[in-house]
Formats: sequence, structure tokens, C-alpha cells
Amino acid sequence: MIDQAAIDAHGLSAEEYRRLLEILGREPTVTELGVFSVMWSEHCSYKSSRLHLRRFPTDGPRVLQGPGENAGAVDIGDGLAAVFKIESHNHPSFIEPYQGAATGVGGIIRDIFTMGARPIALLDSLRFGALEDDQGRPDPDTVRLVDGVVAGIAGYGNSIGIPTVGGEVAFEPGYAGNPLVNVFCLGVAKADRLAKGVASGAGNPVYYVGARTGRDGIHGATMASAEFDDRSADNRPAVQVGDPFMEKLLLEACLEVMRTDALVGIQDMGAAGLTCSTCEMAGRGGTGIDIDVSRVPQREAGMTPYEIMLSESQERMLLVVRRGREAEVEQVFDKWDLHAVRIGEVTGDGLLRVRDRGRVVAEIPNRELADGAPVYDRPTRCPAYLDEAQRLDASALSPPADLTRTWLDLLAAPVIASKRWVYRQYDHMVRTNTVALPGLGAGVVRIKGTGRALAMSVDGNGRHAWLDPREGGRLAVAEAARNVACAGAEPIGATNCLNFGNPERPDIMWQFVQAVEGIAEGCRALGIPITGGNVSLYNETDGQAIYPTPVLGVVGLLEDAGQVLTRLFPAAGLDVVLLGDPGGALGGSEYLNRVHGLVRGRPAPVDFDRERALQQLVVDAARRGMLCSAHDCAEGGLAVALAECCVESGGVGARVDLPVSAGSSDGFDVVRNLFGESPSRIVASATRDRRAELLDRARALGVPAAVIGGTGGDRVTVSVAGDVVADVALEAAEHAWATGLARHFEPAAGQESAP
Amino acid sequence: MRFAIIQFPGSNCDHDAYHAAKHVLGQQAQLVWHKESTLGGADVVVLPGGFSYGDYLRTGAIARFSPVMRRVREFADAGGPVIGICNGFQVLLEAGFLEGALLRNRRLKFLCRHVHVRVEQTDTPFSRAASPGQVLRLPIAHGEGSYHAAPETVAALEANRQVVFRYCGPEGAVTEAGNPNGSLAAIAGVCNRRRNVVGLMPHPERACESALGSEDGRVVLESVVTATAATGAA
Amino acid sequence: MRTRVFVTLKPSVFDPQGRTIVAALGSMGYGAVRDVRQGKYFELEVDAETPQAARSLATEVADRLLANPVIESYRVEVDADGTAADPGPRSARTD
Amino acid sequence: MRTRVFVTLKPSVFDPQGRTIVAALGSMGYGAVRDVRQGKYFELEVDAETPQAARSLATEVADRLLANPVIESYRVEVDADGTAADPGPRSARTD
Ligand SMILES: Nc1ncnc2c1ncn2[C@@H]1O[C@H](COP(=O)(O)OP(=O)(O)O)[C@@H](O)[C@H]1O
Ligand SMILES: [Mg+2]
Repeated sequence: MIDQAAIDAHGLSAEEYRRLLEILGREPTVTELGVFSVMWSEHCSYKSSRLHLRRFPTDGPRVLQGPGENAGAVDIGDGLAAVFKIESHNHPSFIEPYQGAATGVGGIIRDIFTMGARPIALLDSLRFGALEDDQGRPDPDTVRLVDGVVAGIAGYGNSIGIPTVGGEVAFEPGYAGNPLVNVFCLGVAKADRLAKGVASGAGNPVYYVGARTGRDGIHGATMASAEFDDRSADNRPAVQVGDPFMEKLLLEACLEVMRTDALVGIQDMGAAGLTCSTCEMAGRGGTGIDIDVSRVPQREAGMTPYEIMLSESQERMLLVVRRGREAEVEQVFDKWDLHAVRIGEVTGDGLLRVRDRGRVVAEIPNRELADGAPVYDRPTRCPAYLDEAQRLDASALSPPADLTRTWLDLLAAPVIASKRWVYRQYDHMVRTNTVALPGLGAGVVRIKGTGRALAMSVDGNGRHAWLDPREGGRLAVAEAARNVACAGAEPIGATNCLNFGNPERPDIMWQFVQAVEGIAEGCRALGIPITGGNVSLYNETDGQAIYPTPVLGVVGLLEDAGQVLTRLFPAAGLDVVLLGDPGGALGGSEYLNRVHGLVRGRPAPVDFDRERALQQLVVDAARRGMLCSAHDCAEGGLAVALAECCVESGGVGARVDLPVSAGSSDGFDVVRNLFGESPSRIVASATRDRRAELLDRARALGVPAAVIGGTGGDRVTVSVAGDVVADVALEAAEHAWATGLARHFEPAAGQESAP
Repeated sequence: MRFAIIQFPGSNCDHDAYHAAKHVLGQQAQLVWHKESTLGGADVVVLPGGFSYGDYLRTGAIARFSPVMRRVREFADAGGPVIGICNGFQVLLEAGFLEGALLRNRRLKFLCRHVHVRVEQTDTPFSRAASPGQVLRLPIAHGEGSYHAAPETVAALEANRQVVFRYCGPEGAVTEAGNPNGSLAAIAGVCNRRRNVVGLMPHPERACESALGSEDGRVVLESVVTATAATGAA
Repeated sequence: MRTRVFVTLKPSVFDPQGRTIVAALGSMGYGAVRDVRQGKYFELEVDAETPQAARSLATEVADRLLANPVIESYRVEVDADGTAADPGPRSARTD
Repeated sequence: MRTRVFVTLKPSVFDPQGRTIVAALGSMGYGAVRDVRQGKYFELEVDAETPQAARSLATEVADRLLANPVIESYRVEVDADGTAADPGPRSARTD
């Protein structure tokens, strides 16, 4: 009854099916075929990526939980652990932006509280197609997607009461048919009370709790790994509706249950639902698990065991409870009007046994199912486009006549402009821990009961990664860590989300391997362990792949929450200090893209000795109260970073003078000074009386540092070797920056007042 | 004195109110689950913000039927001070403790930001410590905070001085720009005729510590401490 | 028995959603849509002996929970019985 | 001309609001309400010569803006033309 068509429909290769037969020693039932197909899908098995992910540095003195569990955990002192992870929900968000993004938030939150942690912060990393055409007119499809995705994240996060304290939004034509929605969640747990997704102790009961099971997202897991094409319209029934209210009840009830010691193990039902949670928990416990799907609460009549095992209905958890403690656990769930249902028990035979009213419909050796998935070392080939794309001859271009206009134009670029319109839709203050509001740098939340705070940032740059995947990976690590350091926090852990195209294409696989290598190098060099992450492949539409997009999430620790820094110049009369080199590169810059419509050249490489020293310097200087503000130079270079230190500051301008950079004949020296991009650069402000001290420390650490000007006045002015090259009124800069993104979503945005 | 903070399923600012009352103001505070049949001898009742019952159907529409609301009603009828913040305000309106209703924000978007509100009345337990016309910088975080009531109701509220907080600009002037959600008469908070029950959309409990960007919310909670200390709890 | 409840904002209440939809339709070239009012629509499956019983149950539920009398009005329809008794737009689906 | 559009979640799509309302009604003593599905209800005032024209305009608008074809179906009714010709909920765009 299992014919080739069925095997193909389940996306199993001939080789994989042969392995399946080996494991079972017989032909599978339909349910078994379904179970294997989801467990061995790219999404669940990481079959194309696993080999390469081993390159990541995953341990360090603070690491309490590395990759492998539902989320990673690092020690933050006082017996507490920071538990965090990032996850993608790209395809679902394209199919139904609101629900896709909302359920993405729900999924990552479950991963965090499954670990026994109280989720306290969210970040969102978003990428869409071009927002504007070259006349600056908005693209209606992009507007609709952005609107839906942002509303979906808000709808779920606000309701469940977890603040979204930061993120990023980028726009590139390549993401038009395949937006990226990556969501990061961080929670705090008692370090010695981390929960595990493990099923141990034969005879212990297995409980199902949460939403009833419907026919949601059946084949969802396989869909999320299958390249898009016009047939993706057929995937529409795979849309799931999130229920943040149900998840809020689950969150509170599960944390309450975990305070007892009646719990053995717990795991949420995400992709591949009941299938994945049962066989992974038993796999980890080296046990078996025996469930009867007829006991699973069902939303629709006549569901088959196949459907129940593969359903991806949201807001469901699987628990293993100590025998004899059932009543205690059931009571807690009853209090929250949730009804935990006993659907089976842990066994000693190492089998995943699925029954339907007693009758066995599937019986699979768990280990082989969970860990026996094929691991592919897919062929790689350097992409054909690369040589040409990396070539940049600036002398063939002419520099802009009016640098001030270019400056304003860059401040209004959607990727640079204020994301206020986005984060004001997010409740970023609930839980009263947010000590640095979004928009001011990394997201920073204090840990009540300790003097400490955690800073976090998600960063990536698909353009850089497309032009140089390895450097793109390195740059993402450096930028995320730098953003955290700019808040005054020491980076202590990282997670990552790898968004790429079809790994069966050697050129895509090459991008993937290179990027992974770059991330590994960066994290090793900066001593930041990777504690987990997520891989999203097959991000392409009709054969058009997205930019390779590694996104890094870095978490940093602030010993004293009171010492948090933001990008803003707090007052007039301060030194403006540039930490790092004045010159930047045009390769892959936003300037080149916005002004010349080019994505070319090579992004400036990271020197990690320099980067480490720079981050040490800021963190240390912040701790000693030597700095009043710090801001990383990212898209738009030094001039944009400088303006970003002034806007929203309540009217503090600045005037700086830059040294001439080594003359190159192409006439772009000043442009490189202003808008060139390169890593390891921070614009800071400091009081005059700490100047000498600051410069001394910089010298001691080998970080170039110079006082390039001062704060004050109502203009932002940049001169090079004494000649003013760009000069703008603070109001004009503020207006361009504040409305650049918002104007496409609400006409009246210009009149919106600052927070 | 003792704060009772009601926890509805879906409340998510309950712990924030608890933290402000207990750790910032140094008062006693206890969380009261919505199925409870007693308020545990509370001197003040707080209906906190959040998304009770997911805000499904209408904000506050389902929470008003919670068992504990009978006790809250008795407490209020006896003159006890009750404050509803954000979702708590919505519950008080649905339950008929206060007059009016809250509609979707003018721009139809959830809005989280700091706004300015002017203290219009200082003879309520939650504004007593403020000076008349004092301008507070408080966070809002809601999608349905546009205050609405029939014209005659609004007229009556004004006549009886029941508008306690009004959205305004930084200097206290009531302007279109200062009204974040399109509320009628820029109404941010009202009280009942007896003046012991107050509801408002902004979050004073989120503005009690300088580390969070504003301490202006303290005066709202401190008012009730002094007030009840003075009059002796209801 | 299947009953339907329609909840609409009272005419005096400003409906920003309806407004926004009209504007959007205008820019999409549907100027012929003069006005839009958005309301809620509920399908209730109720145990009741008679259409009348179903109607009065649904009416009670609408009155107590589904509608907020301060801003909304409601209308109840029952599949099995005649047209909605109360005034206001007649629904063709009922006969 | 007055037209009405009913937008409901497709039967297979989960309706958390409806579930929560049923549960609430249960604890309020209305256990007789077995199931609730919540949808949207639009009243459109359209310029059209004939009921047919009004219907096709409303249908187009429902299809393009009012309903989300991925998860919702819609039904259109026109006052003037007596019975609604179309049989029950129709899935947007997919037929
Ligand atoms: N999607 C988003 N959600 C919340 N905050 C965001 C989002 N996008 C950007 N922000 C905030 O806006 C600010 C600028 O973002 P970005 O330009 O990426 O900063 P940087 O260049 O320092 O990485 C940051 O504080 C960031 O947290
Ligand atoms: Mg960034």
C-alpha cells in the first residue's frame, strides 16, 4: 500500500526510504511513513546542516546548556541562568503574515518556558522586499507584509505580556517573495532548576496539555523545508491561528508545575507536533514511549492517527510526570482551566509506540528515528556571480555634489530610518524591566532582585553575506556583540538563525558553509559561545534564492543596571570621541546601494583583535563611568552614526572634524569618511574631565581613539581637515530620520512626537 | 496598608503593580486570583493591565463575570478605593463601575509610548497627592483606549468633575497632538460619582522608578497610601 | 439549533475601521462604496426545543455578553423560524 | 444601495475567540450554547444601478479587501434583491 507516489509525496529520497525499511525491518504503515517524513525533513533533522554546525564553539565557563535542548542557557550570577534562542517563521509569514508571525512568536516563547525559564524579552529580526521603488513610492505588497507581520508579533507578544525590546528591519528586493521573520526570546531561570525535554523512568505517565489538536499544518514541517513555487498556494490550509491567551495560561501553569518536583520532563509540540516531542523526549531519555492518540483532545471529528501525530496545532505541551504525583500536576492545570490529559506512559523498550483505541498503528525504534536521520555532506561550489559582484571600481562613478543631501537621504533610508512605527506597536515596557527603550541601541532589561541587567541584540546583513558569505558571518557576530557592548554589557552568549536557499544547490551550500565558518571564527575570536540556534533552508521563490542571511543574537551582562548606555548624546559640552578608524569602505555599503543603486564590492573585513579590544574598552569605560553614550557605526557609516547620536536627544547637536584619509585617486575619500562602512568603530561621548583617562586606556588596549569634536548647538556638522563638508539642522535630520519608514505606513507620521 | 491586585486569566501587569506597591512604595501587597471569594482584608483594590481572556470578544467583557468581581463590587459600594489600570479600566467600564466605553485607537494600531496627562481632579484617592493641573509623563500600551460616551454622559462627567486625567502636551495644554488615541474630550481617566473608583488607560505602575524613565506614576499610587492612611481604610 | 447574532456599533459611535476601509477602497478605485460600517457576526450552536427558545437564549446571551449596550446594538436571527422580527436590515438568508 | 458582507473563518480554521466565549458562557450557566464562531460583519453603502451590480461590486470588494482568502470565507447579501442567490458561505478567491 506504500507506493512510490506515497514515498515521493512524503519527500523521502530512495536512500532515506531504504534506511527506513532497514530500521523497521518491514514496510511502514501510513502513520509510520508520515512520522519518518516529518522527523527526517530538513526542518527537524538538520540533515544538510548538522555536519557544519559542529564547527561552532559551544562551551565556555558560563555555559549551562549548549545546543541540543529546547534552548541554550548561560550563567548570569546569583544562581540565575539566561535562557535564550532564536527561531525563524519565514514561510508561514509569507503565506499569512499576521498568523505566521504571531505563531512564530508563540513557538519561540514555548521553547524558553519549556526550559523552566520565565520569558522576559523578545527581539524580532525582519527582512522584506524593497519598500520603495526608485521614485520613493511604496511597494503595496511589501507594505501589506510588513503591516501584517508587525501586527502579528505585536498581537501575540503584547497579549502574553512579554516585552519586545529590540530587533531589526531590512529591505532588499531579494526578500520580496520570501520575507524573513526571525524571533528571539530570552528568559530567566534558576540555574539549578533548568527543565529538560526528557522522558525517563519506565511507567511514568505522559500528559498532553493545551489546545486541542486540529488538522493544522499537517505537512507543515515538510512544507517549511520544501522550496516554494506556485503550488505553494496549495499549502494554505497549513495556516495556523495563534492563541496567545491559551499560551499565557500554559506558560503560567507550566512554570507553576515546575516549581514542584513532580515533573520529569517537558517539551512543546512545535514542528512535527506530537511526533517530534514524543520521539525526541524518549530519544534523550534512552527510553520508549507508548501513547494512544484516541485520548488526545481533538478539535475536529474523524481525525486519523496520521493526522493527530503530524498536526502542528499551536499551544500544546507534552509532559512526563513522576508516577504518584499525577494529582498534584492535574490540580495546577485545573486552576488555570487547562485540562492535562494522560495519553500514555514511558516504557523501557526504546520504541515509539502509537495506538489508536489500543490498536498499535506505529512502532518505531526511537533512537534511530530521532538521531538516525541521514546526515548529508552536500557538494559546494563557489557561486558564479561572486567574482563580478566583488569587483568595485569607484572611479567609474561620480561622487554626489551635495553631501548634506546625501546624508539626509541616507537618514531617510528605510533600513536606517527610525523604527518607531514598528516598536511602538510592541508593548516594550510590560514587566517593568526595560531600562533602555527600543530605538536607543541594544534592548536592555534589568533582572529584578539583582543589580544586574541583560543587553541583547540581533543583527545580520544579507548584502554583506551575499558579497562575501564568510565575512558576512564574521561581521554579523561582530556587530551584534558590538551593539551589546555599546550598552555597557559584556557579551556572554550567542544564538544564531541561518536563513539560506536550497542546500541541494552547490552554490547555496557553499554560501552556507562559508557563513557558518565565519560565525565560528567570530565567536571563537571574541570568546562568545553559541548555545543554540535555528536553520531555515529552501528560502527561495521560483528558484530565486534570498541573500544568504545569517542572523546573530548576542546576549550581554551588565553588572550594574544603572550604568546602561544608549546612543544619545545626553548633553551639550561633551567630547565626541571616535573609537576606531575614521575611514570606511564603500563595498556593500548602504551608500552605494541607495545613491548608486549598486550592491557590489567587498565589505570591510573584521580584525578580531581590534574588535575584541574595542569592545573591552567600551565595556570597561562604561563600568568606570567614563562614557556618557556609545553608538556603533553600521549602515550609513560615521556621518549617519553621528546624526543618530543627536536625533531624539531633545536637541543636542554636534560638530566634528575628521582627518583626511589616505588619498585615493577616485575622488571618494570624503564619501568614505562620511558614509563608508567598516566594523570596529564606535561614536561615544564623554565629559572633558575624563578625556585623558579614556584616551590612555584606549592606547593601552591598542584601540585608535580621538576626540573628533563636541556636542551642542542645534546643527550637526561634519568637516574634514577643517573644511565643512556636510551641515544640517537637527530638526531636518530628525524629520528625515523619523519619517523615512513611517511615512509609508501612516501619512501623518511626520507629526508624531518623540517618546 | 494592603493592596489586593486581582489576577484574571490573561492579566499581565499584575506583577508590575505588585512590584510597585510592595517594593517601590513599601506597602503590603497580595495577588488575588479571580476565582477567590475574598479580598483578604485589602485596603485598596487594583485591577491591573493586560489581556484578560485574551481581550477576546471585547476588552474586559468576560473578566467582569469573574467570581471575585462580586467582592470588588461590595468593596467599592462600601467606599473602598478601587483603581483599574488599562485592561483594569476596561473591566470597570464593562462591569458598570464607571461610565463610558473604550474603542479601538484612532489609528487602529496598538500604541506603546510615553504620553502626558494632566491631573484634573485631586479629590480622588488616586490623585490626592497631586497638585491640580499637574502634568504627568506616563506610558500607555493599548490598542483599545479611545474613550467614548454619549454626549450627555460626557457632559455629566464634566459637570460632576469625574474626569480625573486628561491627555495633554508636555506643558499641560490639551491638544490634538497630545491625544494619542482619539479619546473624546481627551479623557484618559475617570472616576465614579462617589469618587472612590478610578480607571485610567496610562500605566502609573510603569513609571515609579527613575531607571524606567519616569517616576511620575508614583503620585497616583502614593495618593491612595496617604488618602487611606488619613481617612482610615474603608 | 443554529442562531446568528449581529453586533454593530451604534450610528452615533465613530467607526475608525469602517472609515479606514472606505479610504482604502477609494484608493483602490472603489469610490462607489460610499460608506462601510464594521460589526461582529456570531454563529451560535444552541440546544433548544423550539426556534423561539433558541431565539430567547441567543438574545439573552447577546444582551449579557456579546454586545456592549453603551456602544453597540445587536440583532438575533434563528435559522428555522421566520425573518428577524426586529427592524433593521432584513437578511435574505432567513427564509 | 445597502449590501452586507459576512466574513467567517473557514470551518477548518481554529477560532480561539469563539472557544473562549463558549467557555465563558459555560461558566455563566449557558451550557446550552454548544459552539460559537465569531466572524466579521460589514454594512456597505454602495452606488449601483441594480441589485446585481451592487452584489458584484460588494463581492469584488469582499474578495479583494474585506476577507483574507487564506483563512476566511465570505457571503454577500443585498437588501433589494430578496433572496441571496448564493448557497451559504463561499470560499474567497478559491472558487
Ligand atoms: N523590528 C524591530 N523591533 C523592535 N525594535 C527595532 C526593530 N528594528 C529596529 N529596532 C530598533 O531600532 C534601533 C536601530 O536598529 P538598527 O538600525 O538595526 O540598529 P543597529 O544599526 O545599532 O543594529 C535599535 O535599537 C533596534 O532595537
Ligand atoms: Mg543592526
